[in-house]
Amino acid sequence: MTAPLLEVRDLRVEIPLEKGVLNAVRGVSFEVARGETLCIVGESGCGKSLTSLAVMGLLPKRARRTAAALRFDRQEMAGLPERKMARLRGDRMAMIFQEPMTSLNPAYTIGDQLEEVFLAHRGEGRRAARARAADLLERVGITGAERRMRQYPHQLSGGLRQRVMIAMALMCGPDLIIADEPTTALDVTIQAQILHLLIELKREIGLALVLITHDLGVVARIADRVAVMYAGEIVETGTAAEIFAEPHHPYTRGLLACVPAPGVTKPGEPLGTIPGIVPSLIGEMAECGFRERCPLALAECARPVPLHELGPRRACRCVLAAEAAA
Amino acid sequence: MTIQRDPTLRAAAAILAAGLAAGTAAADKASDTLTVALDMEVETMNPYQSTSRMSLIASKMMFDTLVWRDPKTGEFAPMLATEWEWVDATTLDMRLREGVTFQNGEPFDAEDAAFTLNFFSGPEAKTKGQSSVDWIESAEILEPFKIRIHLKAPFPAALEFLASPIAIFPKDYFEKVGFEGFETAPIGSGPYQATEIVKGETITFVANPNYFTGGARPAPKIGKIVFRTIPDLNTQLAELMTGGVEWAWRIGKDEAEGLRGMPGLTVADAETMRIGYLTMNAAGTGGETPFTNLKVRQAVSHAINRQAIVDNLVPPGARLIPSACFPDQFGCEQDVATYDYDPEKAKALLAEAGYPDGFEFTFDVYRDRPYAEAIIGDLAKVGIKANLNFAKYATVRDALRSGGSQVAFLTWGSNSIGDVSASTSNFFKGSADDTYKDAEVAAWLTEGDASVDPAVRKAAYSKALKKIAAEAYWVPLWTYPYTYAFSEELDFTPTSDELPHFALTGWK
Amino acid sequence: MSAPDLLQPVVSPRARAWRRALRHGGVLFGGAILLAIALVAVFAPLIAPYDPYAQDLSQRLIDPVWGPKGSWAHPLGTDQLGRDYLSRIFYGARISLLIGLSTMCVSGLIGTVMGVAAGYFGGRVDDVVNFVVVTRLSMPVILIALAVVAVAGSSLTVVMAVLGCLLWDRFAVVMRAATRQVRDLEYVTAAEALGMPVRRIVISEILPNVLGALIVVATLEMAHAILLEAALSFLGLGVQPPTPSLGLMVSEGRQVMFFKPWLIAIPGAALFLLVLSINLLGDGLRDVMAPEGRS
Amino acid sequence: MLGFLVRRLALAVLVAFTVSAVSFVLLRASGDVAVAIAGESATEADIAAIRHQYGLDRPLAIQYFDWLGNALSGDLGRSIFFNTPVSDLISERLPVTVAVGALALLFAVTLSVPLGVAAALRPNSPIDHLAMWLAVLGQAMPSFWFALLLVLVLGVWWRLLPISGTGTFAHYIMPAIALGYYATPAIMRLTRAGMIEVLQSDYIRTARAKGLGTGRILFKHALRNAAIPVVALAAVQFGFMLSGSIVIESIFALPGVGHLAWISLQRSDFTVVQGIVLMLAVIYICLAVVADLFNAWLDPRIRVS
Amino acid sequence: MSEPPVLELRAVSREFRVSRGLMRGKATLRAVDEVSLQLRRGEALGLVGESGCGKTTLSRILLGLLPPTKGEVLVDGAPLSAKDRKARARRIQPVFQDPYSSLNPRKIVSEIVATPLDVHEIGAPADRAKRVLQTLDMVGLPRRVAESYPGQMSGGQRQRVAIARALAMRPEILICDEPTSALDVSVQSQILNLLLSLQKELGLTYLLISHNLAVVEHIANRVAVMYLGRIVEVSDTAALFRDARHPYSRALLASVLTPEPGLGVPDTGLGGAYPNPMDPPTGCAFHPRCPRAMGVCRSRRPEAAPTPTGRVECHLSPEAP
Repeated sequence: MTAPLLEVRDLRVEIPLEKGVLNAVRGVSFEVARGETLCIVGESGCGKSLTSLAVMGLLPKRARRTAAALRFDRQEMAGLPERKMARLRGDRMAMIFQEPMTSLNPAYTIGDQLEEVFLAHRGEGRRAARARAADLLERVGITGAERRMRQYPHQLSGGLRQRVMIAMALMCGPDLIIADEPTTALDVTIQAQILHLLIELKREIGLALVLITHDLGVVARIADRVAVMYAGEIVETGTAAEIFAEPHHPYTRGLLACVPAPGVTKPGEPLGTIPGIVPSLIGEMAECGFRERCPLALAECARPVPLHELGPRRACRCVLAAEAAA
Repeated sequence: MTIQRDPTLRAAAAILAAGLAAGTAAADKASDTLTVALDMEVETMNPYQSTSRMSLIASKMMFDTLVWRDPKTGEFAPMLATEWEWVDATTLDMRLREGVTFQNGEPFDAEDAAFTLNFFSGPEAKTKGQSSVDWIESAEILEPFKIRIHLKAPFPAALEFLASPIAIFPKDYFEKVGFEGFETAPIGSGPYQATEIVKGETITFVANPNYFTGGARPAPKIGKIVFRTIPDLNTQLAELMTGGVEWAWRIGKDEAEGLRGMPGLTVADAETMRIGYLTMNAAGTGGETPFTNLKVRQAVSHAINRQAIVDNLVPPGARLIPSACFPDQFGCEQDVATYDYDPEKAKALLAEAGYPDGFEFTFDVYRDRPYAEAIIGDLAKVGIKANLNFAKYATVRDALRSGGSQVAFLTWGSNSIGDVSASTSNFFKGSADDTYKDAEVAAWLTEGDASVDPAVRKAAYSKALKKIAAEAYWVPLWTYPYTYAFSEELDFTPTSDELPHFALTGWK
Repeated sequence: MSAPDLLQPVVSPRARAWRRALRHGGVLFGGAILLAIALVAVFAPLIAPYDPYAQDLSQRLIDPVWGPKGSWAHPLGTDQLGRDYLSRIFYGARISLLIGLSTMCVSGLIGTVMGVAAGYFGGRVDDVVNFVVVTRLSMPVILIALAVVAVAGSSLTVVMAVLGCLLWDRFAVVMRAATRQVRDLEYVTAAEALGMPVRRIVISEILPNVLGALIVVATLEMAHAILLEAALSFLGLGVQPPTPSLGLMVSEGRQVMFFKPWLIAIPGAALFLLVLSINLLGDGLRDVMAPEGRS
Repeated sequence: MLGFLVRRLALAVLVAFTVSAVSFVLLRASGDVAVAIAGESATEADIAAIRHQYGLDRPLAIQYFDWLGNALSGDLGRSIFFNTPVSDLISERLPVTVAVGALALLFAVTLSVPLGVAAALRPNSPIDHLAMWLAVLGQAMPSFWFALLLVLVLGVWWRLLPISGTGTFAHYIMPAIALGYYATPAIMRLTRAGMIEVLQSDYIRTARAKGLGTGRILFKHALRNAAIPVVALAAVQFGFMLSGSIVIESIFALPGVGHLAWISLQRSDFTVVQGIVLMLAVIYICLAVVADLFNAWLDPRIRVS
Repeated sequence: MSEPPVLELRAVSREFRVSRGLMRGKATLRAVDEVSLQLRRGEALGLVGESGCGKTTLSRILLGLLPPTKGEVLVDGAPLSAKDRKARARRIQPVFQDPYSSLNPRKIVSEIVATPLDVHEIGAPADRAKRVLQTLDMVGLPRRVAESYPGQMSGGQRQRVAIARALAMRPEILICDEPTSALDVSVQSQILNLLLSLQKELGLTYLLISHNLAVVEHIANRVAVMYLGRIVEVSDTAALFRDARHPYSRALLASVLTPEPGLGVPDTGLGGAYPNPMDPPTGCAFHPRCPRAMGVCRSRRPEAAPTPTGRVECHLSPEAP
């Protein structure tokens, strides 16, 4: 078996606050194979964005990152100095962010910002960079690339900007793209277009994609594999089909029940809900993070719950799931 | 910067003293250059265009007048005119010096003198100090070096004005360059010529090598004199102490005390003809005030401890004055009613006047704030509360003339004219500045001014001044000495005319 | 985390700001100095050893107590007219604070009204306010003060009025920006949709939420006013002697500063300390009001 | 572009007009120039004559529109004291004021911008605290007092710098510091705040995600955006420096427009003051326009829509 | 249908003067373009469309926060302008998107909920307090939150407070502008359930503005599709989701990603470029993006044509005149 492209073992992100240490990401492990799409799904505050930033080495200064392993293409990134990390970023692993409106520098032209990546990583000169940028803009569906490259970000609509961000991520032909809520800020029609584009590119170029989202619809349509995060932990993993067809974790089930879906929910009928609120992540947590909200909670849930393997690359952090599997 | 502790203070003083020695050592006797600090800019060297003292000082360097008035003795002596004669009370003949040339080589003759007098007394010239020229009817050329001046009326002070500020201009040059051109490149016949004018900053004068000999004013002694405008007296002191300038004047008493101890500096005091006084609105123009009451005016006179102020605040050399004129002026009667410092008596007088608890008034002041503050403090001790209104001279004077002022603290320099007609008459003869409107006093003064008989004049002035004192229209305060500080290498003599004569100054 | 705990005691935003303020070094330090100065100023008549106006020409220019000829009779020495410097400093602080507070109130009122009006109504009102602000900013303060003082005299009241009428620009600018920000928030829209009258919207919805910015500007403008008054007094355009103003004291002491540096050092330092404490307080309040700013 | 300029120009004209009218009234009310010209020994007749000579006895409104008409054709009138055209006086002295102001601004910017950037890069570090203390202390220092201390310490005690005048570059150092230090804290704070905000922005995160070097991120991506409010502030401060240099010019004996305005006001030489006020207003507005244009260059969002 | 619509828009337009940047002049933006729409008593009308299509402007016109440039707003068949602001406010209340900015952070919950009662002087102060508590019960908030500040509450709780404020005066119509799009899915479902139950209990009429079509399908009886300031199609929800007439409606529906794995992401066929609202295309505003555009679409704007369950503006529609 070939080594995964990205391997994350026991990733932790701690943010010291006045009130104590916020354990925002609490021992997350996953791996992504070449050409695979992993969706990390969860609600706000579950640590999914920090996980992606931690992988890229882009955490805010005060956040602390620890990991048992953080390997990209067999190279350990955990202890890498910033300069070497920067060489990796944008070149072999790229990132796309949620807000296309603010993620591009308003002061420079599209062309400049595209070429810059190429110039930073490839010593092939501005002419080559320009050609590459124009090529990629066409590739992501932006016509009149020459003209667009002279424009500034604010002259483009949100959808176009996100296309530019994608082109920028592709400039150096990366192996992995991490996309953090890339379509959340966009209209549904544009969202569909962007996701469509991502899928096509992925297929053509063969890159791996880690997609962070809270939208179960997006997950269902695009993911090969899914990791569900809750309160800083991965609570369930599996293929998209497995997760949607047979969710094991009560949280995953609750989440799926909340969303109106054709054929499943009836218009006007009450939707499923998850009562209660997310627990505080400050300090150590000594129990299942979902216990307070779980309709099925048992006495055993008052202890930390390990991730139970339910099959090849299928796991769930729930005592009930462990019993079912046993 | 925080508060200086004692050792630091002393260290500072030591550094200061050491530095000062170094500074004055670099004073420029060697390069024959004298740098002088003036607090106001010389806006023009044309004395007809300005009434400011700085202009007058500069014009004295550049120009000659027909008559020279010796600053020490006050005597008139020949300058561009070698001799003069009153033909009658309104006609003055003057014989002019031959062989004098202006700094541009243009020879001086009666044309220049007559032109200057006629042009600048005429309406076209818009002369600013009208009173210094408006007595002139015309000037007539009698011979190439003799002119006749016709007066509009008998005018005893004519020679005073001919000695200053009426400077003689080169006719041809002036007509050629006009006002504007003359402004930037003035030409006179005086001992110094302005060679470089940096607007607002410096004027450099270079000695005129061809200055005529035989006049009352000697040839220039210093090669180069630079006027520097330094508005802040504080900065002047700093420059003086560090050798940036070698001469400064109008130094306050306390600063002078500090400077006196410094090596390399000479500090000198000289009395001037300037007197200080309070004027009270006795006539009540502009409304009834407590000061229409004689007892109140007397109380104020008794309340002010003039001696203490002179001893502590006014530079050395000041005299207390009893009457409304400079003591050395002709006709300045000294034997008048006086008011000693006596707060108890002041309080009693106030009570008699119906103000047992005192009152408040607005005190208009335009200069010398510390003196004014001291006066306010003295008045407070007898229960009178003076609210200081510190304003521009023009504003105070406007207020006085319109009757809007109750009490003002003023000074008067008599245009350096040693005659009571230039001081008392100015304020009590019924002019706009006469706020007292005392017809009797005005009549006596008119009598004195119009007469040419010294005895008659003296008697008339005496009567007027005695009444002024008895009525306590003024509180005459003291004479104004000026304190000068300059490099000890400089041979400078302060004079009483408020005009430093750099043209007479040399190195030791 | 967005973990709301409804069981925890109810703490109003204001109470929380207070609590933060009490832990903020700058607020405590600045507040303590300011309080001390304010107490001195308020109780000046009780604690000043002498009448600040009482002159004694025989006691002129006595050194402060640490000077060679100083004594405890006049801890900070005496001035050119023999007045006790310590007493004058106490009263000077009083004048400075009075001017600072009154200017803050007058200019705060003018500026807030203009700024809130411009921010809330926008459009024409905004244009007019903008024009007035630009006009005001393009007129040199000192020249205007000079002209006004020449016309109206320079009593304490006039100085307070002049400063109050000149220093509202920053209030207007900041209040305008703050109001605009709040105005677009949905709770203001909700209030409008309720049919709430404009005056009430401004008072109950907008003002409480721009108060933080207002307080910060107010402290900074108070400091500014004190400095400006000192500068005007220094030029002879401010408070009139013998009223003890700190700026005036520096001005009166400057001639002798080469020989008696404490004459300007003491009032200057007092002024510095006063303004410093106000600025520290204002800076601290800025941090406290916007905690994300510096953490 | 043109529309913007025209609108700003219209505003400028309106402001200049208002400023001139207000100051005209204020100045005329503040004293009688005729009395001042005539000198202390003048008689009432002298004053009346002068008043008539200079047209000061006409109704105020007529005098104003007369002045305005001339001003519009570039003639600011003559100084009564200097007997020279006001425009000459101003153009003689403006260079000094501008030189001091520019140096002061240079001093403020070179001190505050690097400090602000350094503080923003390491919030709560010693350098941040140092910057903050400098800011707080600087803002609390009365400028006239600071100027006097400079004279006392640098000029008299240590003899490091010339005290007054404009002879050499060294002459400008103390005035520039005395004038510029007060603007330093404000610029520093704004730089710091702007940098902190920009460094937290999404596009800086993007730049980091692109693998750009720290220097490039800082100087290309961050500073340019953080500079936008700083430019506007610096322009405003420069405007204030030009008009606020009265005390500084007096203390350091600089023959600039500030001191000219001050002495002219003291002796009611209105035409001069009027001309200076107008000029300062125009300069202030022009600076604002220049700052806008500069910001438009920095920020294309303003430039093109 | 004899009863007049509780709220009706008749050919309402709203224009803005918009600055186009530093160097250019202003342009006219027609945010709402001759919109006619009826809201029937007790129904929930969904309003969908891309951002910038004029949904929010429309809601502000309905709330009386913006006067229309042209056209009329009628309440119970009477023109709205005839009624004063307060009367309108009693009948129509908004619920906004962002529960963080829709509550004044300086007021406690009971003050916020009582504000409408205070402004309209409904009941004695004591009654108001009672009514506030009743309203809190109604939206499912525990009474103890009455003393809390918004800053101490979660997003879902805040949105309940916002709904409570809107309901305090017992209005007939709620204009809900993206009421759940700022919330997590688990909270969203709670709020949607609340809205549904309130409608049943109180007989409320909703205008639900949302870009989330799944939510609209779940809540709304009828749907209006808006494109570039115009309502291009109105239909019963079921009919629209089954058989949308307008190509834009179809594209919109096709873009909805339901949580059904394996379906992939459809290609909507819409171009990327949303037109500039300041310079709208000629003819049918949708034609540049329409996969089925014809020549006539470029030159002539389609008229509204009735359909069995509503109306549509499209030349392709069989009902098109």
